[in-house]
Amino acid sequence: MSDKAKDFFEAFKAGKMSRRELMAGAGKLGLSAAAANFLLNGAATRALAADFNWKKFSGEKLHLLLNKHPYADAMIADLANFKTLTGMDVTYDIFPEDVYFDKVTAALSSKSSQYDAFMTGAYMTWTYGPAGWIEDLNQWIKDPAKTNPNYNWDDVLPGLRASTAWNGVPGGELGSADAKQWCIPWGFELNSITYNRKMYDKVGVKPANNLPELVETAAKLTKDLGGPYGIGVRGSRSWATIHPGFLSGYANYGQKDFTVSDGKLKAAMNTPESKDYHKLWVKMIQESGPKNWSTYTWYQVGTDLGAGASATIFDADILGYFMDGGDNKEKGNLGFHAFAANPAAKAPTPNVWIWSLAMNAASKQKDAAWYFMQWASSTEHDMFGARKMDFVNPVRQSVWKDDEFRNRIEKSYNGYLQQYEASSPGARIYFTAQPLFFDVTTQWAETLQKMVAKQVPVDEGLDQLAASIDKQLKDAGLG
Amino acid sequence: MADIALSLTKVDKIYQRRGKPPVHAVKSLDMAVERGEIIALLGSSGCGKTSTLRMIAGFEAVSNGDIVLADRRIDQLPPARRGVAMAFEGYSLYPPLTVRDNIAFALKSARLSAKDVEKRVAEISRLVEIEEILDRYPSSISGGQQQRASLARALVRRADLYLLDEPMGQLEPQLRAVLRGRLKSLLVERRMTSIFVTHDQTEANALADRIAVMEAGVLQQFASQKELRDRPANLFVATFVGEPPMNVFEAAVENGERLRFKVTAGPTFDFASSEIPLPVRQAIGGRERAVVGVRPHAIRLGGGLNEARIVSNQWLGDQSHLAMDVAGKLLVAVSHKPIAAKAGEKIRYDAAAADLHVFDAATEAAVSHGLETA
Amino acid sequence: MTAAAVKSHEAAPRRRKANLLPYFLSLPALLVCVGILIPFVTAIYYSLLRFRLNLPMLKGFIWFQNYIDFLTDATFWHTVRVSLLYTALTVGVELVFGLTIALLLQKPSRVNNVISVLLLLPLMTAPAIAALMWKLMTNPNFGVLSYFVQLLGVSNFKWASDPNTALFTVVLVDVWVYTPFIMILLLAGLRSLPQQPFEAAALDGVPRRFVFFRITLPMLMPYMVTAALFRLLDSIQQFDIIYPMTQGGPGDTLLVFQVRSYLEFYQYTNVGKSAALLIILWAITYALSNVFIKQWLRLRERARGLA
Amino acid sequence: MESTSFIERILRGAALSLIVIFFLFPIFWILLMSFQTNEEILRIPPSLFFTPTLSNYAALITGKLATVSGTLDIAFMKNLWNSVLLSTASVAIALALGVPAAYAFARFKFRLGEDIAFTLLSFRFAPPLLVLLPLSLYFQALGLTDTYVGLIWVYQLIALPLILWIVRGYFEDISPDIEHAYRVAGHSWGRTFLRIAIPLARPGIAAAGLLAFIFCWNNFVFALILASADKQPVTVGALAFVTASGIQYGQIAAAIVLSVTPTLALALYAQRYLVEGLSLGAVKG
Amino acid sequence: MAALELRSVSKAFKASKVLDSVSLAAEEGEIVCVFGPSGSGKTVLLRLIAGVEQADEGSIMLEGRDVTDTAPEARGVGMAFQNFALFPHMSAFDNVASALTARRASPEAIRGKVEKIARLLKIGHVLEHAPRELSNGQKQRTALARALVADPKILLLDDPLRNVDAKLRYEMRLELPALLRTSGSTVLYVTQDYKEAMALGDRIAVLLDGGVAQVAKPADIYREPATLGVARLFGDPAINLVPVQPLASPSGPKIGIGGASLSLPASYAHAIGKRCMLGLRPESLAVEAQPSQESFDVDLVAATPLNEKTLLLLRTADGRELLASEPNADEAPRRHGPAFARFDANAVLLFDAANGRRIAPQSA
Repeated sequence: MSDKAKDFFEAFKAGKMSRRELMAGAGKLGLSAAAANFLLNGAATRALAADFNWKKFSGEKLHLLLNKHPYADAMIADLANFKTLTGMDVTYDIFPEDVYFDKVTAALSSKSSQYDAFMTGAYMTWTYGPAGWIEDLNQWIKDPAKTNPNYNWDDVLPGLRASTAWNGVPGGELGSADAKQWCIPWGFELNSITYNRKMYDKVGVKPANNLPELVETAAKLTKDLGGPYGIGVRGSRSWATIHPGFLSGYANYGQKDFTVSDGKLKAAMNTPESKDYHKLWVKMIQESGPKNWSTYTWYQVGTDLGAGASATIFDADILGYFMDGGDNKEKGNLGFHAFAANPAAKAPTPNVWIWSLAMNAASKQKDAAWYFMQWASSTEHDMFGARKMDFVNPVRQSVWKDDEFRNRIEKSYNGYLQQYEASSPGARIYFTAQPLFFDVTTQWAETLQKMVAKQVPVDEGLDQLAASIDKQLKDAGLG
Repeated sequence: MADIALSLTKVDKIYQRRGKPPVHAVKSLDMAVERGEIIALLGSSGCGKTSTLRMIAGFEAVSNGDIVLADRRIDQLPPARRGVAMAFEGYSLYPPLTVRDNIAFALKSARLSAKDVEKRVAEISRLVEIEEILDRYPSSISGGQQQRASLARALVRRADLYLLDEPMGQLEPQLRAVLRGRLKSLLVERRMTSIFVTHDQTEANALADRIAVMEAGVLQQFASQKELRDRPANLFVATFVGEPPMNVFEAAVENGERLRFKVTAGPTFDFASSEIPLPVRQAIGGRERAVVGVRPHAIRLGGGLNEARIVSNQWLGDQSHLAMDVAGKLLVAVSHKPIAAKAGEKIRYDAAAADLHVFDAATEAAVSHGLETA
Repeated sequence: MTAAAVKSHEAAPRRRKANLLPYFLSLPALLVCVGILIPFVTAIYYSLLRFRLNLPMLKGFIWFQNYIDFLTDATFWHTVRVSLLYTALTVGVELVFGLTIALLLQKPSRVNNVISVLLLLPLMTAPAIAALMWKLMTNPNFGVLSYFVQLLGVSNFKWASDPNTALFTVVLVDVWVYTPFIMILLLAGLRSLPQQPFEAAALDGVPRRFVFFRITLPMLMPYMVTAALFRLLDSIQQFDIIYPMTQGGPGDTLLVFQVRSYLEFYQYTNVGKSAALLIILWAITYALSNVFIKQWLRLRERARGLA
Repeated sequence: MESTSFIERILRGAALSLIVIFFLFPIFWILLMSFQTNEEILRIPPSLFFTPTLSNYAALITGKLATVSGTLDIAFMKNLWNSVLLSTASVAIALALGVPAAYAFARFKFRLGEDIAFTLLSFRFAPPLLVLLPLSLYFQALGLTDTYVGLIWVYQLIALPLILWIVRGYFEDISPDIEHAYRVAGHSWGRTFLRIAIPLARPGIAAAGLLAFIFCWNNFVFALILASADKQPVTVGALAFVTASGIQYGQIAAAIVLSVTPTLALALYAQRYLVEGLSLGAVKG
Repeated sequence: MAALELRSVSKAFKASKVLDSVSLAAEEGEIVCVFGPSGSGKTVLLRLIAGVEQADEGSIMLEGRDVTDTAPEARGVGMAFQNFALFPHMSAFDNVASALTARRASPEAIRGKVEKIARLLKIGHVLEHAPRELSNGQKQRTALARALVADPKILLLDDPLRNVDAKLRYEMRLELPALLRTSGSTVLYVTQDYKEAMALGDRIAVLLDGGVAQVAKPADIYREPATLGVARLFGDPAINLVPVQPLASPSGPKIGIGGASLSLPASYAHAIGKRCMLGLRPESLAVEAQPSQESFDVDLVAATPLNEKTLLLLRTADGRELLASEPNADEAPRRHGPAFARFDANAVLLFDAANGRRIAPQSA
C-alpha cells in the first residue's frame, strides 16, 4: 500500500491513543450519536434535507443487486427512511453468496441497466473497472452539487478508501494519486482467530499466538475433544479460500503473490518461505481441519463454530461475531484473538475484505443512484447499523468512536474490541491488484486442495502453480 | 383305446379377476388323444381353445383336473419339462436371432452336435420352404414366412406332443394347400401326436383325424369330420361346422300321420310317416316345437312345397350360392351348377327327409339326423 | 376417351403442387428455436477471439488459437477425461442398475407397480435440489450418511471433499436421480416385449442365461440405446449436480466441461476460452449422439419391420 | 409354471427392499429434517427422535425468516409461484408450437422436413451454457432480460424438443386411416386435426407435457443465469437459505420438500401417462 | 359419362412403382370389384380416388369432374377402410354421423339417417357404444354405415370383410349386393378373395403387378381369364397348369399328358406347334375307375374332403401332380391307387407359354 495514502488503521490507532481526550472532549462524537438517534426516529430526515436537495430525484425508481449479508439486512431495515428522505423508490434483488458474484458478472457483462448499484468487494472491481462496467465514483464524491455537505468522505477509514481505489494498471498501487474510486467502502472484516472458550478450557489450551503454535493447539484440540475438530478454515475451490486467514498468515511471513518490476508481474508463491508456510498450513488442515474442508466456504466455517463442531476458526472476525450470537448453540462461548502467524512478526497483518457499493456503468440514472450510495454509506446509516443491527466493523472512524456501539460490543463479545484494535494496524489488502485475480486465486485454492489431499507435494505444487500463473500472465500480456 | 398319448381329465380353467366375476374359460374338459393322432381344436375366438392349448403347454396353471402326457402327469411341471413342442400363432420368433438360429436355438441350448442341428434344420426348412430366408431376421420376412419359421422351430424338436396354434393362418392360399399336404404327411409318417388350434374348418378338415369343437369353454363334440358333418351333436356344431353353415329354423312339429315341420312365415317340410323310420319318429316324439336344419347343399331347388324370394345369386365359378329370404332370415342353397335365377325372383325349394336334422328346441341337442336317430 | 388422349396424359406427368401445410405447421416451432440459436453462432464467433471482458484492450480475432491452447493444455485433457469418465460411469452404472431393477419389477403385480411408482420420486427431484440434499446428507457433522459410514467403522470417509471419493459421490447422486428414469424406460420396454418368444423359450427348455443374453437383452436394445442416449446427453453436460456440490473440486477432480466453462466466463470473464470450451463440448456431444442415433435408427427400423 | 424357488423370492424381496431404501431414504430424511430446528439437525449424532416443528414451513410460507439480525423477507412462495408460472406457460407454449410440428413430421414427408425435425431435436445436444452466455447479452438488447417472456422463450429449449420427440412418435403410432376416414367423410384438415388427431394423441401429449413440465420445473442453470430474484424459480430460490448467522438447514429441507412436492404430486397423479410416454414416445420416436 | 374414371394413373412409393398407368372406369350404380393378390396396388388405387394419397401421374374423374387435386373432403366419396378406422373416441353413432355433420345437416336429420342405416345394418342397438365395446362384426358394420350414410355417389370399400370372421363374412357376402343396390352408389370394392369378388361384382377388375390385367364380368373372368396370372387367381383349389405343345393330327390338335395323347377341340388348331400351358380347372377333371376314350392313367394319391367337395390328388405317369374336385361328397371314399382321369375338352384353357396370354379358340 502506498506510503502517500494514509493507512487508515494507523490513523485509527492514532485516534485510539487520543481516545480519552476525544471522549472527554466529546464534541463531535456526541453530535454524531445524536444525529444517529435523530435518524432513527426519522427527525434526521428533515435535518439532512435542510442542507441538500434530497428530493431532486423524487419519483425515480432504483434497483439494487444485493448479497445476502447482515450489512444488506441492516440497510434494508433502514430503507424506508431513504425513501421518505428522497421520495425515490428502491427495489432490490438479493442472492446468496454462492451465486451472487456470478449474478453480478451476468448483469454487468450483458450491459444490463436493470441494476443501478450493487454490493461488491474490492477484488471484483479489478475486473469490473477495466471492463468498463462500473463508474469512477470520484466524479460524484468530489462534486458538491451531487454530494451532500454532511457526507464527510474523509471520515471513512483512509485505508479502506485507498483499498477501494486503483489506477487500473496491473500491479498498480491501491490508492495511488491517479487511482479511480471504483467503489465506496461499506463494511469490512479482518481475519483473526475466534475460538470456543469452553472447549479451550476443557482441553486446557490457550489461543495460539502463531502458526506453529496453532498447528499444535488445533491438533491437541482435535485429539482431546473427541468429536469437534481443532481449526476451521475455508477450502472451497475459489478465491475465497485464499483471501481470509490463509493470506493473512502468508503476508505475516512477508510473502507476496506477485513481484512487480517494470510493470510486469511475476508469480511469487514458490519462494522457500512460502513453501514452508504452505507446509504448515496444509499440515494444519490435514491434522485438525474439517473433514470435507474442500467444500468449505465461510458459511460452513462459521456454522461449525457456532454449532460446536469446531473449536477454532481463522477467518473473518465478524464471522466469529455472528456465531457468538443468534440462536447458535455456542452463543456466548466464543472468544476473539488477534493472530500473527509468523513467530518472528511483531504484529498481525490481516488481509481485509471490504463490502462496498459500486455503480453500474450501464445505469440510466446514475445521479439518483449516487443519492442512494451516499445515503447508504453515510455516517447516519453506518451508525444505525452499528448500534441497532449487526453492522460490525463499520467503515467510519466516527462510528468506531461511538460509545454505544463500543459498549455493546465490549459487553457481549469477549475480546472482540481488543482483537480488532490489535489487528487493525496491520490490516489491508495484501493482494496485488491485477485483472487475473480470480484465475490466480482459484488456481491457488485448487493447488491447496491438491496438497491437502496429498495429490501433489507442496514444493512441486507451488512450482507448478507459479509456472502456470506466469504463463497466464504472459498470455494476458501482464507477465 | 389302446395307445393314449395325451389325456385331459376334468380340466377347468378359471380366471380370477380383481373386482369382477371370475371367468370360467374351460369347463370340465375330457379328451383323450391317441399316439400319432392329429387333432384339430376348432372354435370361434374366446371359446377356450387357446386356454386349453396353453394349459397343456404349461403357460397357464390348471384350475382343476389333470393332464397326462406319455404316461406322466404334467400339469404341475414347468413347460420345459413337459416334452411338448409348440408353434405359436403370432410373432413368437426370437427377434434378435436369424431364422436359422431361431430354429436351432432349442437344439443348440440342448447341446446337440452342430452337425445334427444343421441336418435337422435343413430338413425341416426344406419342408416348409424357408431355405432362402434362413439367414434373415424375423422382422425382415413376411408374416407367412414367420409363421412357417415358427412351425419349423416346433417341428424340428423331438417331443411327445406338438401343439400348433393356427399354423397356417398367415399363409397365401396357394401355399397353404401345398403345405397342408406336406405337414400332414410329415406328421403321419413320424407318428407325431399333434393338436392344432384353428378357426378354419377347411384346415381342420384337411389335416385332422379328429376335430374337437369347442364353444364357451365346453367341448361340444369330438369326432371325425364326416361325423361332425353328418351327425352334429347339437345345434351349435351343426351351424358351426360346414361351409356355408347349415340352415336352421325353429318349427312347429306335427308327428302323426305325417311328419310335418312348419316354420312360422316360412317353409313347411312335410313327409309321409312311411318315409321316416320308426326310431326317428319316436325320438321326435310328442315335441311341439323343434329346430330343423338342412345343409345348403341339400336344398333342392326348382320344385317342392315352398317358395321364397331370391336375395342374391352368386356364381363362384364352380358353384352357385343362392340366398333366399325365408322367415326374415337367409336360407342358403348351394348348387354345383349355375342357377339361372335373378335376385328378386321367386324360386321353389324343398328338402329330402334324409337331409333333415332335428334338434331339441330347448336343449339344442340333436334328436335325429336324416333317417337315423342321434 | 380416345387412345390419343390417354397418350397425352402419359406424356405429361402431373406437376404436383407443393404442400405448404407441413411448413406452416412446423415453422413456428423452428422460428422460436432458431431465435434462441442465433447466440449459438455468436458463441462460435466468440470462440475465435481473444476476448476477456476485463482486458478489453486485448480483444482481437485469433482464429483457432483458443482451441490450440486447449489442445496443448494438460488441464484441458483432464477436463475431457473427467467429463467422459463421469459420463461413462453414470450411464454405465445407471444402465446396469436400472436394468436390474426393471428385471426385478418386470412381473406386473400390485407391489411391483407401487414400487415402480415410488422409485420415480428421485426423478421428480431437481438435480440441483438433489445435490443440495446429498450435500446435507454427507455433511460430516450431522449428515446421516456420514453417520452411517462412521457406524460401519469407516471414520475418514470424506465424500465429495476427497479427490478419491468425490467422483464416486457425484456419480452416486447422479445415479440416485437418474436411475429411475432408465428403470422406468426399461421396465416399460420389458413389459411391452412380446411374450411369445419367452414362452417358446420356456417350452423349449432354453436355459435362462441363454434367454437373457440372446433374446431379452437384444430385444431390449432399442430401449437401452434410447435411455443411454438421453442420459449421455445430460451426463456429458453435467452441471446441476457437480457445481453445487463441489464447484469442480476438490483440486480439479471434477472440473467437467460445463463447470469449467462456467468458471471461465463468470469468474475469469474469459469469454473466448469459455466459448471455445463449449464448442468443443458441443462437438463431442454431437458426435456421440450421432453414433447413438444411428444405432437407434437401425434398431428402430428393425423394430418397425417387425410390427 | 411357477419356477421361482423360495430362496429366489427371498433374495428378490431383499434386493427390492434395499433398492427402495436407497431411493426413498434421502427424501424421507429430508422430510424429517424439515420438521426439525437447526439445533436439532446439528445434533451429533443424528437422531430420529425430535419434537416436530412447523416453524420452517411457517417461515417459508409467511416469507418471514427470523435471523439474528432481525426478520428477513424471503420470497420463497414467490419463487414457487414463479416455478408454476414458468413451467406451465413454457409447456403450454411448447405444446401449442410442438404438437402441430410433431404432427407435420409424423404425417407428411416434405422437403427439408427431416432436416427441420433434426434441427429441433439437436437442441437437446447443445450445452445450455453455450446458448445462455451469448443469450444473456442479446436479451439486454431485446429488452427480454429478467422478463417472464424471455425465460419462457429460453425454456422452449427444454420443452419443445421433448414434446416434438414424444408426440411425433405418438402420432406415428396412430393409423392415419382414422384421420383419412374423417376427411373422406367431408371434414376439412383443420377439423380433422382438432377433432381426431389431437384427441387420439392425447395420452402422448399428456405424457410429453408432463415430462416437459417436470424438466422445466427442475431446471437450474437457465434460471440461475437469466432470472433475477424476482423471477427466479424454486430450484434457484432454494439456495437462498443461507444467512450470515448460519445455514438454515431446516428451512433448506422444508424448501426442498416444498419445491419437489408439486412435481411429485403431479407424477403420482399421472404416473400412468408418464410411464407410457417414457416408453412409447421415447423409443418409437 | 362414367361415374368414375381413372386415366393413366401412376403412383410410386420411393423407387417402387405401385400403380403403373392404370385406367379404369365404372358406370353409375355399378359395383366394380378390384381384385388382386396382396401388394398389387388395390388399396393404393382406392386411396388415390379418395384423395388420401396423391397420384404421381394421370387424372381421376368423378362424374366428369377432374378431382385429381381436390382435397378428400371435397370429393364427395364414401369410404370404408380395411381396418375399419373407426374414431375410437366417438360412439358408434357419432362415427356414423360424422359424414353428415360435415354437411351441416340438422341434428334431427342426422339422427333419422343414422338410425335408418343402422337398422339396415343391424347395429341400431349398439349406436351408443364406443368402438372398443363393439365386436368385430359390429365394427365392420359401423364402418360400412359410416361410408354409406351420406349416400355418396362413389363408394369405396377397401376389403371391408377382411377382418371379420368367416361366418359373418359369408353372411355379409350374401347381403351386401342388395344393400349396395339400395344406396344407388357407384361402388369400387377391393378384395383379395376371388369368391367375394365374384359374388359381389358386376364386373371385376383384376389388378396384377400394378396394372389392370383384365376387367370383365365375374363368370367371364372365370371362364375366360385373359392371362395365366388371372387364371391362377380364380378357383379353389387353383387351376392345374400343364405345359403342353399341341400337335397336329388328322382328328384335330392333340396334346400329350402322362404319355397319353389327348384331343383338343379343333378350334385350337391355331395353337399347334406353340409352347402352351394347359389350364385344367379341378372341377373339369373327372376321375373314373375304368379307362375310356380320351382318359389318361393317373395314380390317386390322396382324397381330402373339402366343403361338400372331395379333392383328389392325382399323379400322372410322368410325375405331375394334378388336383381334381368332385362335388358329390357322399360317395363311398375313394380307394387310393390307379385310376383314370378325363377332362372336358370344351372347358380347357390354353395359354401362350411365352407371354401368358390366353389363346382363345377360333371357330374354323
